[in-house]
Amino acid sequence: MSSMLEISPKEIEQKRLYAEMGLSDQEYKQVVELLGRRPNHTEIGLFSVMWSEHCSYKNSKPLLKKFPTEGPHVLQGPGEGAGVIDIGDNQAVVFKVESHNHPSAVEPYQGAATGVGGIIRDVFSMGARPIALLNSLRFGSLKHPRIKYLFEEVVRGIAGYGNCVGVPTVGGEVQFDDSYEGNPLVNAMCVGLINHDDIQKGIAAGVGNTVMYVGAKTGRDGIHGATFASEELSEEAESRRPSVQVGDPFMEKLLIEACLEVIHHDALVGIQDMGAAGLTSSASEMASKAGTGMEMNLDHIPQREKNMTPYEMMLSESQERMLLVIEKGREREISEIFKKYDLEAVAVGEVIEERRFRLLHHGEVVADVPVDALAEDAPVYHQPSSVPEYYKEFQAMETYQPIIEDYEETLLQLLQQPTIASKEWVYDQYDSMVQTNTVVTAGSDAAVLRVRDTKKALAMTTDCNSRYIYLDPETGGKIAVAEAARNIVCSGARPLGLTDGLNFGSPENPEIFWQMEKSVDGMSEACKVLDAPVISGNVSLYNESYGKAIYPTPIVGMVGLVEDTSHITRADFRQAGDLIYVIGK
Amino acid sequence: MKFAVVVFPGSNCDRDMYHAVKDSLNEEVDLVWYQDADLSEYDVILLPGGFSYGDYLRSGAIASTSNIVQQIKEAAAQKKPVLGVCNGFQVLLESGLLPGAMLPNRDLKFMCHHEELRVENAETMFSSEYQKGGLIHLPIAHGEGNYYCDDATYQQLKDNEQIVFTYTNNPNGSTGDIAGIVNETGNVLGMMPHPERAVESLLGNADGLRLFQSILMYWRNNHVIHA
Amino acid sequence: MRKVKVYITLKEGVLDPQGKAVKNSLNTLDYANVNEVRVGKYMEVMMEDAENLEAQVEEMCEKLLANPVIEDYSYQIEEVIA
Amino acid sequence: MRKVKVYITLKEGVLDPQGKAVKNSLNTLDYANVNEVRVGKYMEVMMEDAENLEAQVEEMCEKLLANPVIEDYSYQIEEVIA
Ligand SMILES: Nc1ncnc2c1ncn2[C@@H]1O[C@H](COP(=O)(O)OP(=O)(O)O)[C@@H](O)[C@H]1O
Repeated sequence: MSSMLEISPKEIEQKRLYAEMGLSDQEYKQVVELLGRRPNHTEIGLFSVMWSEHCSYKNSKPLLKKFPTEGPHVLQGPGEGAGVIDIGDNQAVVFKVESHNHPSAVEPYQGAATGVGGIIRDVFSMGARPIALLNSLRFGSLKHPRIKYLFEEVVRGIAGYGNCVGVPTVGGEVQFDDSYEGNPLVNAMCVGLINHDDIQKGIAAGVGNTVMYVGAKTGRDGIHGATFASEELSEEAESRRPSVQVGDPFMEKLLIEACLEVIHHDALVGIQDMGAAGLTSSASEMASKAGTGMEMNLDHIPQREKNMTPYEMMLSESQERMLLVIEKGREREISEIFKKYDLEAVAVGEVIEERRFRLLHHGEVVADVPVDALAEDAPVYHQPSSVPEYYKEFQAMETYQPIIEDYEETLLQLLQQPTIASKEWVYDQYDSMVQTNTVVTAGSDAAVLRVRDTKKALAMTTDCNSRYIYLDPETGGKIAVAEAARNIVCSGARPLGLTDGLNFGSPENPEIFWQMEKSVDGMSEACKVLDAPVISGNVSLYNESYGKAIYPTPIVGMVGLVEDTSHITRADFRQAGDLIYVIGK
Repeated sequence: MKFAVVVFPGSNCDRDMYHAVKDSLNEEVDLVWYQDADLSEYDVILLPGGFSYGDYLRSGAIASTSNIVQQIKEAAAQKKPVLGVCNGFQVLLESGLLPGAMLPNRDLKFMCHHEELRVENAETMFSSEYQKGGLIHLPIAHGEGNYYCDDATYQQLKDNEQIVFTYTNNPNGSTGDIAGIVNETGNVLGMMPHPERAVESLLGNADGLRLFQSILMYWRNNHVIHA
Repeated sequence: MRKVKVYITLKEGVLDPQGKAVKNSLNTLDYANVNEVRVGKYMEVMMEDAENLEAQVEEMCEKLLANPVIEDYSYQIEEVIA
Repeated sequence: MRKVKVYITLKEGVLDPQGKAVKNSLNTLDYANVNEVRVGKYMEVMMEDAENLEAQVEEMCEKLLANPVIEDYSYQIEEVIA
């Protein structure tokens, strides 16, 4: 084992250093049992990120099981980089939503930008060309200069990244409410288009095959980002915040083009992006899924900074990096493709038969753990849940009927609410037309993009009214899904499925867990009734500041299929003389 | 007749330009990667929009130092039509094929929407299918489209009728409301608005198609005469 | 009147994609001896002298001119003879 | 090894929308004594020493780092002890 001047396994235990990394005493014990010995510093680092909520879904797994995830058109449900749904003609649509709440609270421009970058990688690592971006944003009141700054910079960051990589941002939503004052929400969704035969999986199959690293070099960015994302924003957390990850959309654009070329190469076995928990999660998940193991030599990892330790390399969240598994002996063919784009693909390891995750550094083994221990054996918690006091109070209230005296005045006041007012200021900053497929852009119920060379089009929207969900999570959850479906249908499409971004406070608070449970129940119910399976999603917990949780905010990102572009309908009135109908109660 | 769309690392409107020529104009077109290009076999050179080299340093600056720019200059010297749109315009400015420079938009924000333009000169090889003084709509999508040149250059542009398009409602602060200019010989056009995004009524606007048709007309006329 | 020259640089360890692109471009242009480029901002602020001008400049840098999460700053104050 | 500090400023007469925005923000933040702000670039180029280093740096500035239509540049060369 490593003789480096690192904290010893014994010290980690005695000083409870694992706690600083986000592991509980119980979890630490479990790690010791799994290994049959005390973990060293690198190893405990691996566990701390892989067992964080962000990577393991340890608190939300029992809830996610409730979602309907299957359907005749579902080609890939939750579990891979993004979900995939068949749209006929050998084509499929790929989509997923991802949160970047905590990084955006700290550095809004880069936080939002790298959020967009991450979700795009999830989609093209499936082999799909990213064709559209949407987002869902929540902030406190714009009266505070800090919030105004966060809002402006988040929008600028989304624009800065999306515009540069050339994926149109076609829709989204923004809501302002005091509950988000200390903890804004930044969720980004990416939609991609793929041919069935091109669907890739993140697997490290074939013993002896080569593991290759491509993209940006590894720096000390965002170390413990995944654990940070699974923690409350307190001043203490603030002072331990990881060094900010800076996005490089130019690098991402090169990666998109190069990777989409590489997926057609038969030497490619598996591909995955290095998202949260970077090398650790991508490598161990790829091996775990394939039923293999992996050995990596960290000396070969391209490094941006001097003297990086194994711990730092494995936990770095540097952006714009991909991990590939290539048939042994064919590395050259792959690196030639990357070279055209000025990218260097480097061999960093090998798929091994033994189901272990083994890391070498300067000729020594610095970590050697069972792969599944990282990717599969994280504990699962069934948190206690209890009905909140506020809910009981509200339920006991008489229904309130507002009395409106001056309709015009009330309407004007409503339209001035930032949440209701026009969002043109936001979406004018997004290139919504690049790729020239955008038929209906932001400003309507759902965005609609035609599928080139076919009669088909795709409609897409993000929705969630968190006030409804706060007031009644179950009904609110249904409303969120139903609203998304209505937006899709209004545009001339049939809902295909959805992705969800579950943003909540601390699951360890029974009243919050209750909100999670109930809103998932409501959403699941609506999904079943509407025949819209959940094919991907993201969970962001511990969205609290100063001990107060945000409103429960399970964002729905839905995609629908328009069978013929002549069916596309828009929100605006088309011409004088047309009749206006009101449908529904 | 054959069009080349020059692709730099970071170009992102290259395919849009390609489809506009291939599917809407129905002419032959290739995407040409900046490194392995031989432009001599092409009749028209198109520089697409996007963020070449991430628009780092200044938009278009790094692309303008690449070797292919020499070939673009040769094509321009041979009087072949050269069209630079958005980032392509920025590359033409940075490489000195067109006068002036780009500054960040007046209000410092990226903007993407349709703008009304006035056709100032309908006698160029890029604008003959429009009418002088005619109003058209084209999409813009840029953060650095605030065209700048000094007074003497501006006077020259006016005197030589090099200003092809102006904004009727200047969105970005450009000198003289300039949206697009040609070089003195009239065969190099740079413009910030995107004609290639406006070639199909399905996407809401086909005003840009006539720009491509103008190039086609010009080429046909020339080739009938010299054939 | 004072001319305050403010230099803003990215903190060490923070990725500088712009600097990297400029470096690569310089290398391609045959300046093989360029090893690293970091791109920052340079601002010239013309301001009336004030008591505690230094403190004021520091405050301006912290609050607005630099982003303390990713950037460092330094400055020089010069006298300007009108 | 040399550290070349390159300062790029907008030419006089060229409008600086960014500088104006910064100035306005500073005034709003109660720095009433700020009269003008100009925003430029500051680059640090680490390079191996060469014969004619100065000439090389000038060339780099002219060719790439600055755009002579709108920008001026100046630079300082410092020795770096490794
Ligand atoms: N953050 C955003 N990004 C892109 N488009 C947005 C964003 N916020 C709102 N929009 C667009 O503005 C329009 C109005 O949004 P919103 O006020 O939420 O209306 P609705 O409640 O009808 O969906 C929608 O078309 C939406 O796509």
